Amino acid sequence: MQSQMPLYPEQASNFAPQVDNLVYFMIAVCVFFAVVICAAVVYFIFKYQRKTPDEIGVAIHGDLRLEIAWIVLPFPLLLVMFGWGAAIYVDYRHTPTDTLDVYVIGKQWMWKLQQPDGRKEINELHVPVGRNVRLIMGSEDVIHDFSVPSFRVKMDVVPGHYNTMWFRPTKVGKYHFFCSQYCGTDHAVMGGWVTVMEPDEYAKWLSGSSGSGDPVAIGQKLYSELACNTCHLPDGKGRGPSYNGVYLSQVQLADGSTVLADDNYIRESILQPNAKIVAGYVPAMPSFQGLVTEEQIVDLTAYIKSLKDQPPPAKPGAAAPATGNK
Amino acid sequence: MATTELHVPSGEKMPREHYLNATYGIRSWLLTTDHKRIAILYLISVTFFFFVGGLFASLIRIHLLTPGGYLVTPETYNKLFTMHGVAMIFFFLIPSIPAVLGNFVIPIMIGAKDLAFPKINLLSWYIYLVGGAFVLYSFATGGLDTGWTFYTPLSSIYSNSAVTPAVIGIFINGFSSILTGLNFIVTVHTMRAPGMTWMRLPLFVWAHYATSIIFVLGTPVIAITLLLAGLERMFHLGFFNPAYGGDPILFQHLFWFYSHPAVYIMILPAMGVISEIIPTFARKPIFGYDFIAASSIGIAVIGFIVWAHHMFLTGQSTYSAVAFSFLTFLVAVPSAVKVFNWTSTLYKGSIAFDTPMLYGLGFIGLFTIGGLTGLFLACLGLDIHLHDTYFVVAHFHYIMVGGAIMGYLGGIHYWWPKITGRLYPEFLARIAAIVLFIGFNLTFFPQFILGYLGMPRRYHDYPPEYQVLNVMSTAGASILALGYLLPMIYLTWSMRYGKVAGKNPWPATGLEWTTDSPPLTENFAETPVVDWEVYDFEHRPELGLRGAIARKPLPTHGDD
Amino acid sequence: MSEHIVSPKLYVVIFFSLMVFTLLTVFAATRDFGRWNIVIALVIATIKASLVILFFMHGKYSARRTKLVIVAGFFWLAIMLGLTLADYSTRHAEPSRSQLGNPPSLEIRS
Amino acid sequence: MHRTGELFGQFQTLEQQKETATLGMWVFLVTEILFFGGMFLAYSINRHAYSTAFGIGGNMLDLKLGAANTIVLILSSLTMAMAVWSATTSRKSLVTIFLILTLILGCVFLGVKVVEYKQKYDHHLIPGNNFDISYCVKNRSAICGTPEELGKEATEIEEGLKVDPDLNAHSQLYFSLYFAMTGLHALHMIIGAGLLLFLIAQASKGRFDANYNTPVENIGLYWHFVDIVWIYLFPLLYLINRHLA
Repeated sequence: MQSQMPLYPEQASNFAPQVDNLVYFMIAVCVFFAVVICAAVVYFIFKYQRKTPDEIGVAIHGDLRLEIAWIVLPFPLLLVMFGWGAAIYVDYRHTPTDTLDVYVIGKQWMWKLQQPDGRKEINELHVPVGRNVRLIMGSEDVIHDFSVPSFRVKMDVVPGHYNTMWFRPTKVGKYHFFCSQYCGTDHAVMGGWVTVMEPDEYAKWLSGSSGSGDPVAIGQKLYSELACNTCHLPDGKGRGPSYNGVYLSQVQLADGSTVLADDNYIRESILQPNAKIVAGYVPAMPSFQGLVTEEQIVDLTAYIKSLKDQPPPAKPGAAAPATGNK
Repeated sequence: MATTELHVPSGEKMPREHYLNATYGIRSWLLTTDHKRIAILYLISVTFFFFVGGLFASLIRIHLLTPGGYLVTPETYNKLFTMHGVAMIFFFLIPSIPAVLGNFVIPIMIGAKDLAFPKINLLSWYIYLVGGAFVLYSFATGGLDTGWTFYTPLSSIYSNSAVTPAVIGIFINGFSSILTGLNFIVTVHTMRAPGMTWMRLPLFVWAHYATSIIFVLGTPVIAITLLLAGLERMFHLGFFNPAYGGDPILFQHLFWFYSHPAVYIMILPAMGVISEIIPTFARKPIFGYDFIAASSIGIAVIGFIVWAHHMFLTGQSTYSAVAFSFLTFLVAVPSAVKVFNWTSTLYKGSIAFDTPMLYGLGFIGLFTIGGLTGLFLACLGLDIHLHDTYFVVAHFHYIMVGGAIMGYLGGIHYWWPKITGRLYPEFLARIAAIVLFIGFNLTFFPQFILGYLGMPRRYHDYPPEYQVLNVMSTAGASILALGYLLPMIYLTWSMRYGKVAGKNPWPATGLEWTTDSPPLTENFAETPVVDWEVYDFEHRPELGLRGAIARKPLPTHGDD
Repeated sequence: MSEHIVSPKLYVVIFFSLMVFTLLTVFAATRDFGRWNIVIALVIATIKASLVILFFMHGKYSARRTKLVIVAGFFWLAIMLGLTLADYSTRHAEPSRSQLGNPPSLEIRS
Repeated sequence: MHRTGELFGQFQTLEQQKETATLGMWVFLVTEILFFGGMFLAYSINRHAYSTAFGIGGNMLDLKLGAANTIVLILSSLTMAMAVWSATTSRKSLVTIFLILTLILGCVFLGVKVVEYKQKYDHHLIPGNNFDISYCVKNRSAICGTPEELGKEATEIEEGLKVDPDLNAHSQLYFSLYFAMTGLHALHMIIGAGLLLFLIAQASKGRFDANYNTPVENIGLYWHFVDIVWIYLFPLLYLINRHLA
């Protein structure tokens, strides 16, 4: 990102300039009042410093005109702040009709998103520049919040009903999105990137080939992009087993049997995770069927293979937390 | 800084008999019904919780030095900020000024021998202890990782931490607040000395009266809310559980119905302290007494109808959000009235820079920043961007630390001679006040910028571009920590070695300064009669100030 | 504070009116008044509660200050109920789950 | 603080002391209003959302027992008011008698409540894994009521499911509220009964008369308040939308 310290995030949506303009106005008004008060305090305390220990001040009990003045005069300013803010908010809460609808599901601690044509993403959102985008958001478990600082928008994602939000990206680029409502252990890593693309790039992406490259590197990238890394920690203390040294080893299953961890086992574990449960873990992993392409499975398998010679954790699954998973 | 030495005659001696030496032994303290001793018990217990909460805060700040967050695991980090919040809010900030300073001085200020219900006052302290014990048990056995807001369904269904004992502890502690508030309301109504009319009540008492209204009307709601969440967790009942069709947002409505006014529980008493300190050290009547008194009540009442501004982005109806935003802007009016009046009080005063006054002046500045940034959050359009970011964290720390704790420390220094009969080392105390002011701003000002940049709160890990500001904040926090340790040391030292203060070292006009320091168990040798107006130096020749003239006898009957 | 002593006769009268209202509300419950059902039940309950407060609890005869305290209690209850219900009853602008339908295949198995 | 007779040391006069105690009690009752208010709010929001499920839930309560309990509780309020009257008119033996009557009526109320809870347990209406709103309809045992009643219940649930397919979940919400509200009310009754025992012990020593009766009066206020809560609970839980069957 920027090398020097930025004072505001990039303006990348229709709301960003509106919010920034309002904030400049508010800062101006507030700095004015803060400066007036502080200047008065500083001036008074030096001007009216006590000269002798037994001196008393001039008894002034108040002034009705002053009181009325400082109750009434700032009031129009407050009304402007209120009205301006409310105008932006009402606009934000009333979605235009011509939107590109993206479904967003929050789950402890990952985001699943689905483009209008059914293409699914995890912790990634691709949108075309200049189109109104509506996010229709639900939660699988607790309250989350989808927040994109560069767009100046956020909205809670509440279990039990859908919330919606909208924005129009105005600048091509990659922007952070965060989970902004505290949702448990990995709240801080429940985020990702919004990629704003030129419309033709977006169309190309939708019909999409993912480029070529070293499968291990791509697999390692997928490992974090698909949020595998939030559960499958290298030390085996996450909610899922470690990948270290697992390839071609005999895996002890929860039902007592063992299985050879070959390519087919890995594929099955990604697509039907609950078919074979490793001893010491609870079935908590969602299916990635339809979320990953065959190509990506190959890449992920390549990455897991590359960890073959890493030392496996000493006591697998010693501390699998029993999260209240429905 | 001008040297305006206190004119304490050097020959002052401690009174022969006072509340501290009236009886001895641990029983005489644990079974006391003397409001002053109960205040001391509270002082010790809230200080304990302050340091518990402060320890968690230090660990949080150290952890946030680097983006990766290597000091503690995510689970531990979440527990740290939750326990920091719970300890500080429910067990330090809410009881701090009312239960310590309010308990000690309100009865003396109104010329009563004690609060209306001394035994209930002691009971409040024990309830506080029991509640505190439950919460400490929760901290010790697995901790608490729901955030101090206990949002459902995270707290009621999904969290694996020790939520149940914490919820029980806070539920119990609520009754301590309720009983304290009840005691104050009744005391102010029925226990005033002859001549102590409503319009002669010190503003500290007005502020506590307003606070007590919130205690009494708000606290039962948090009690029932947490009880319902606890029942949901313990017995699988459903009130907010989406699986039964319940609405988690309903919990937030109930929670904030109390917890927003609770902010005023923290700040109103601090405003009361400042309203005492400023006239004393400007040596003149406070400017606009009735407006400050009315604004306290105004804040307490309007404070009850703004709560849903915490919920603008939960899916609340647009109409409701607009209404709540408007009401929130209204609270700015009484708050601003206070600031303007304090500032005007300085005009043509005789201003001294004793330690309490330094806290008072610091309070005005910090509260102004805290209050003005509140407008940003009340403003709907900005809240979309700022909600749940570090901007919010910075804002409420300016109110709660910059406001409430500065007020608390100012009050402790102001009444310390009354509580202990001795003065603290003035030079050290001024240094500490300045260190606190600098440390505080360095800690929390960068967080406003962090928030505007979009850093969400409650993050154990953050993108690297936020690091510079986080390092500044942590550096400030270390200065702040030093600032808190200093008063602990010199105040403790002064209890034994401090200079004897005498009845009225500043001098100040309140009734509490007409009795011994420390006062008798009954506060006054005989029931005082008030025949002077509040904060009046001009007609108080007994204070020994130049130019004071004798007062005409005033009618002494009450106006109740 | 001069104490007002209410005669037992009045207490008995109040008791019987409470009984009458109880029977009335039970009877009303067997009839369907549409959306007025809740209103009728609550109005009768409020009348009964007022009788208890005014006479059994001597609310009618107590000091102005006490009356203020009672009114404040109910006023704050009204604030809480009123403003929260105002939020819930004006939420129609948001699309409900049934309007939107479930996203085709985003259900997450676990 | 020293105590002189009935006058505690922090007060100047007995009148001031009494005024203070009464004000304190009323302020306490205001906190109680808000305490129960939180549950009433939760109730209102959910009834608003799921009126069918709440109506059916209400029909599963025993109207006769509920109405009987209402009468018992109002009667106990009358005896409590009479106890206060006896104290202020210095009829010392009557005070004790009326207090005992109040206590007995309170216990009757609690007893009936236990019977009702047991019924709900038998009918699998305790929220949790065993909850099943149609348990009685499925297992038509005598414990659930007459065949006629169960037939009515069956059609009602059938109709309800058409409007609200999630009826079972939503009626759990109703019963959660039912148990929380009546449970906390019963807890207040139990506390009230304890206070009555204390009063009876004092009254039997003849402590209360026209000069000193604050405890009777204040505990009386508390008792009436608990009665008022029930006056609202009864229609809200038992009565509204009962006729829909």
